[in-house]
Amino acid sequence: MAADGARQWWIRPAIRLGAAALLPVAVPAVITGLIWALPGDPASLICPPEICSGTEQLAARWNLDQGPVHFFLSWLSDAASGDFGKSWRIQQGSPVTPLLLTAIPHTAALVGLALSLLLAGALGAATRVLPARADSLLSAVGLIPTVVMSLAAAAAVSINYGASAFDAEAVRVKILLGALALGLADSALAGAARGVRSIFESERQRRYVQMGILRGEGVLSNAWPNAAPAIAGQMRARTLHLLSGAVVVEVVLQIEGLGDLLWSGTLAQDFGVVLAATFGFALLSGSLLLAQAAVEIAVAMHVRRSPPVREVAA
Amino acid sequence: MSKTRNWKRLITGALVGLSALATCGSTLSFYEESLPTTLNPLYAASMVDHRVNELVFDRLYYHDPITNELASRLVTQWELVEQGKAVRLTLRKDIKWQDGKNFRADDVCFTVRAMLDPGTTSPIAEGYRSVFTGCEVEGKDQAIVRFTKIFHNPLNRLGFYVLPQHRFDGDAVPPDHDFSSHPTGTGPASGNLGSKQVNFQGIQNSHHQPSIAQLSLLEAQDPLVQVKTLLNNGVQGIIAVPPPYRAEVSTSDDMSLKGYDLRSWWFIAADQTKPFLKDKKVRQAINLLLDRTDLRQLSIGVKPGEQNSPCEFISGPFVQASPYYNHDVPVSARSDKDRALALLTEAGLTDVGGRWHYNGAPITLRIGMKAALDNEAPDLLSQIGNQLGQAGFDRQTYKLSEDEWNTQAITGQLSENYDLLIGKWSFGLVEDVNALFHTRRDGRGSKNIFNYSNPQVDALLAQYESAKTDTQARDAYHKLHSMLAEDLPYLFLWKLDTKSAWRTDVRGTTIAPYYYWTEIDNWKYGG
Amino acid sequence: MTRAMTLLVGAALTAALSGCTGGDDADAATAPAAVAIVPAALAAGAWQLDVADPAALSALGANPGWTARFAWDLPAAAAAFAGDDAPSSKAALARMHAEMGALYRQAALIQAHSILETYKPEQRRDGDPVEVVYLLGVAHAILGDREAAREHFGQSAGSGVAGLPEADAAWAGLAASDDFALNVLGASGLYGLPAVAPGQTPTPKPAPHFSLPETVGELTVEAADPTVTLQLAMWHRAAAEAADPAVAAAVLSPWLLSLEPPAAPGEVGLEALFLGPWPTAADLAFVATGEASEGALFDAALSACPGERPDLYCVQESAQNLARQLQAAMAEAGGGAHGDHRSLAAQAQLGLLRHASRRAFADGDRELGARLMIGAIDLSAGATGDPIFLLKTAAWDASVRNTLRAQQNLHGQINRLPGLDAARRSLDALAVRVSRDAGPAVPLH
Amino acid sequence: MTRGRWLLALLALVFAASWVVPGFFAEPHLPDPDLMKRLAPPSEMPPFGADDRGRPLLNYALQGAQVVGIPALVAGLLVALLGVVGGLLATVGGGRVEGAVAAVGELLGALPRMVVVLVVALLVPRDARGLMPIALTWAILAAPGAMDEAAAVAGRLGGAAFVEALRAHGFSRSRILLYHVVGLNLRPVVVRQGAETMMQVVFLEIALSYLAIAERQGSFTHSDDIHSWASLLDLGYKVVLDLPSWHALGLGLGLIAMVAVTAVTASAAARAR
Repeated sequence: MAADGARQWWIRPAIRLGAAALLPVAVPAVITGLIWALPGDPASLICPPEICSGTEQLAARWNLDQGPVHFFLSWLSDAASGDFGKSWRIQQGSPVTPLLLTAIPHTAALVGLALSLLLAGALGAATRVLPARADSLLSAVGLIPTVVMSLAAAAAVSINYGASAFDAEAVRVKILLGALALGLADSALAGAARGVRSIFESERQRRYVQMGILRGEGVLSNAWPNAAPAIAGQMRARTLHLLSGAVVVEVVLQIEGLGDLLWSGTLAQDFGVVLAATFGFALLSGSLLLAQAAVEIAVAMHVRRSPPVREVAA
Repeated sequence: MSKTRNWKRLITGALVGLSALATCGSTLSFYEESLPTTLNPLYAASMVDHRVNELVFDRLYYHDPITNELASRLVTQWELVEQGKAVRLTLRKDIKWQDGKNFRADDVCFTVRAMLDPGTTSPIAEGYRSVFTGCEVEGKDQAIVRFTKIFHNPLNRLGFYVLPQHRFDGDAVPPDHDFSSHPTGTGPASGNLGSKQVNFQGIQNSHHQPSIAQLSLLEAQDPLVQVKTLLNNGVQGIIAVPPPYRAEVSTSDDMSLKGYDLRSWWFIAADQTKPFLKDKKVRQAINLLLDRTDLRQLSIGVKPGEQNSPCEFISGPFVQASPYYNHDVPVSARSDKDRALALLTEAGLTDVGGRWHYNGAPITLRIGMKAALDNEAPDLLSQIGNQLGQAGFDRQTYKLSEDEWNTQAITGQLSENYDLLIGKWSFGLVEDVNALFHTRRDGRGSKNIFNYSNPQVDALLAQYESAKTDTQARDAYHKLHSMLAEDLPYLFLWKLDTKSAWRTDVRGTTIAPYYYWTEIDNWKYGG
Repeated sequence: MTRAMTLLVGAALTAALSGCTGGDDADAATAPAAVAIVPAALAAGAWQLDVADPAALSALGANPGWTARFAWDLPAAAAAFAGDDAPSSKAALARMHAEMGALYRQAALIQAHSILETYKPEQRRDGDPVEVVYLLGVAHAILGDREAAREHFGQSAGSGVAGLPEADAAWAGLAASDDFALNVLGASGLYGLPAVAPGQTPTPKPAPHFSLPETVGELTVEAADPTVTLQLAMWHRAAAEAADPAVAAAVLSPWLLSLEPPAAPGEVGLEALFLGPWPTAADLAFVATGEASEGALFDAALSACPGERPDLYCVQESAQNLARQLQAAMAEAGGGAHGDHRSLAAQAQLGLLRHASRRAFADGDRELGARLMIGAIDLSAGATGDPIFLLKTAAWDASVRNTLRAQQNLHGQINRLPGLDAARRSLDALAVRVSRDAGPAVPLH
Repeated sequence: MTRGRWLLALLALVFAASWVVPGFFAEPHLPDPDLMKRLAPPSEMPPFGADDRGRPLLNYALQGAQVVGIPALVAGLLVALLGVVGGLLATVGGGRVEGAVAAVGELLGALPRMVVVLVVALLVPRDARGLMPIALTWAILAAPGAMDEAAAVAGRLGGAAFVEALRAHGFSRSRILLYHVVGLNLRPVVVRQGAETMMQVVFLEIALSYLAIAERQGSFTHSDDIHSWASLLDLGYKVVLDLPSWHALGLGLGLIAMVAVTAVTASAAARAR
């Protein structure tokens, strides 16, 4: 890697760390602007002005009467003290914090399981444990959209569990099936395997790796430092894709997670719930950013500590 | 194909293995049309909310579903006072709230004051502000409720749900109070609103002895999944079974169809403020272009001439069984293209290249329908579009969400976006349609979808309201029926019965009209 | 490819869903076991067993009369049976007329209850026509209160309403004797009907029969005179008795009005029972005589629910088990299950609930009787629909001012026979009064 | 080898045309139902059989193609373009510009995409409702990931040093950037990213169409007159409930397979050396 490139390696991880710190505030701010633009307003959904005289009073009670900035700042000050307010419509009157505390673990488990599936696939592809031929099978399974796999699972669960579909037992099953759907469908696993395989195949053709092999070292240990940043970037993109897929899986399989809160909250214009869920979402995205920065820093440190490996670009 | 058969055997093997597991816990669970938006009776916005309130709360006065007497589980005696402008109620002393506190007269007066308090931002409370002036407590178990005027039947005005004073600080009841998800009532079951389901615990009380320990309300999904789950005993009941699935339920031994007396009729509201719809001849023509027999057969599955079908055509704003229905006004069961053509040309529309034009511009009918109705009458929107399309009208169809319908369609704000709106109204014993057709002015015509305004109609509605004898009221509504059938602010489609499905091992399933759960104490589910 | 996926999902489902906390005995998956609640010998006596064999059923089915009866088209059935004079056709003809008579009697009861609940003293409103006193008289006569009826007749002599003075005078003459019965068929001054001829279905004078001027405003109440419905009821009773007196008496006995001369029940065959709610002749006879003879199936079935006041749920369960037992017995007798067995056996389920409801009303237990009857309404649909029962529930609903369900049930049956629509007029008047009494309500959905 | 690459590229183009072009022949409305032909298999009603109301599945396929065709391609191209920009910035851009772009990228990447997509869907006026605005939003949200990966690849090349080295061989600056950097090194990454985004937009449309039905809403991605491939799959998945709708499931997955094959061949063509 060229000399000046080495000095600038810390820029990208620094930006990521800065962003990770800012996200929990910046993302809710952007979302507030967006949901504020939605047609109609929450107060008139409950008390339509034509048939109910209390609309302004309700708007004032919910800080909706002085523009989005005022609303966001009052939300932020409450959130800072851990009070996310109450749900206006999804679970009218219940405090939002417990909703959030049940939602984050469910989504984390769902996305975590799906991600581990992806990582296993990627590792398999990188180390060629997963033969290239398997890619076509994975792609075939990947053809099935997440929503279809989730629907099949949801139908099976509801037919059998019926009313007890929300007990702890059933929720575990749904998260397992949801993670399966999330990981396999929408070509998530296929994409991961193919993406990582293409990076490693191109690295394998590089001379420095071939020299490493001549020296009897493993392909992985040689190619890994170079490929890590690209793989980290790709994995983060795939995880964000999983997070948006999680919305579909949670709504269809009726899992109480962040995605479901976001989706139903936005449709019902339940701003308190949307912002709280967005905050939770920002925490998850932030942790992904930290992980990516950590990988980049680790690679940079590794590169600095073992100079002989460096060589002039082809 | 052997491939499919052994695959199916595997899945059914897994499913059968599971079905034995699914019946653990003897909870009576059922699919409702949707999750309730709130458990607070003052903010009930849909039929689902009203039904759920009947489980958690007690109405001060209600009609017994068996003997139809006006009865009360809370009041022992009543008497008219202050020359008939107030009523003194003596309440039972042995009733407890679900959280154990005593039910007292203060609670009744608190509920009246809460409805009168401007801090309670609810359309329902607003409706009662023209009925009550206040309430005064006399001792622990007597309350005097004061009316705005002398009512011929005061007890019929006391059908509201009683709320507990001790759960609120002050008279105002805001919507986002914790009470809305975790209410306290005196009803047969205490409710907890979850994000995916509502759980009820049966509460023994001096005036309620429910024999079902737990109930669980689930949100309706795809009708096929609902029926399969019911077949598999995943749930024990479905509140509203869409017509195409009723045959499957009635032929099964394990479950039976139950009638739910709700007078619902379907309509297409026409926006007569639009230039090409202003002339009633155009509306009459469109009415004649619709072939209701085909629409009914294709979307609800009722063959022509079927005996005693749940779906019967109407020509006015009442079901045919109603005393207000004017049987002299014929129903147009079949389309009549020739007359429609004549009417359209008379109204000044021109047929250019097979497409209708008005003042030289092609007409595009923008037709909207409430998305939720697609379950009950699958594809009705596209078939109405097809029929009008074949008759020469370009059209675009739209589905509206529940919020859009309740906050904009009903309040008359969708005139620029739509020309025709398909919807449905449900009535209980009272079939007062003034709010639908009266000119929207100072509180009247509050549900006038396209702000229809016709002085003659307003006069008839006034005659109904001020009628001194029943015959005058009935005569007014008979005339209203024939006038609306001619002026057509609504193209009237049909009435459609609502049917529930319950498994046969649920016993004593008496379903009360409109409120549904009034008789839940006598329901039994061994399980 | 999809196979792999579904195997995976299937395996995951089986593996994951291993334990479920606690379990219940009710395994709904097995077929409903036929619990024998009546001795097999008794069950063998039911008409269902006589038609268990598909050949027997199709033999009856080939007869146009029974096909029309299956669709409850009674006029066509009567005309078909009148075609030939074999004893079985005579019996069936009597059965058809008796059932038409029963329908008209329920319609008359609907009118009587509606008139009473609309114009009785505590419900009278200023503006009601004065001539309602005549209608009240006829209502009391139908409901069996001779004293009250007599008081109301004779007060409308001077009325300007066309036809009313003559009808009032005719009734006054009839009610003059202390134990007058409802023999209105031949009474002069009342509406004429053609001579009694089995197989025919006379059409009455169309309603409204009177235009009664209101005392407030200039509108008139278009009223229907229950006497017309009563005459039709009597006409069909006479026609039934002309065709086969024993069947007429047996089939009509559950429906006779209190002021009618009683009927002497006799021996009856399959024609009186087929497609009916009573499985055996003994059950039918029990309704008229009140004591259970040994062949009565319902009485045996109800013994499964002991106690002075039988438990509602026990009766409902017994009714269901009885239907399943009969269905199993029919499958056995008919050589295998057959499509119609289920709906034919279901007639007995509905019949037992109606029988228990009648006994509860007879014992004065109004609440249990009503609860059993209302619980049976949903069963009376499709192939097991019974218009007589539906009109009977409408009459009960009218008596308790529950017009919502009464109108729905009456409206469904109004085109079965000419003249039934007269009942709608009285029920509509009650419905308007009841709904205007209720508080304001806003349409929803 | 170049002939192999052009053959693959041509193949990708043909596949793309196979599910975009039919969209132009779609009928504006579905025909009347024919309940006698309910769920008719392809043998009874060629070419693809009938839905549960007796209407040919061919109409669903054509209408679905009309909904997803152009927007999916445009979104793919946009992401590929932004990927190239990301790569070039990493090669020549100064620290500050690249830093600013990365910061905006991180913020966009961290937004909950489905909420942003839903809000955009709800903001689009009813008459202009279509997949394009949503597809563009999705592309912009997915771009940071693509730009990141492209920047990583460009970084591995050596950034400015790589350009100086080639300048020493006498190539012009623009030729280096366009041919050497983009043409040779960035091409596989950005084309794969573009193809993947195209696939994701198709899956997104199917998810949104189904969620609109489930939430009892008007459709977000197309006018309510027409149906998308989601309706095929919504009918098809019910084989789990013993509904004989295998042909619908097969057709739905087949259509998606065509999009997937387009993506794979395009990526393969870009990767061929």
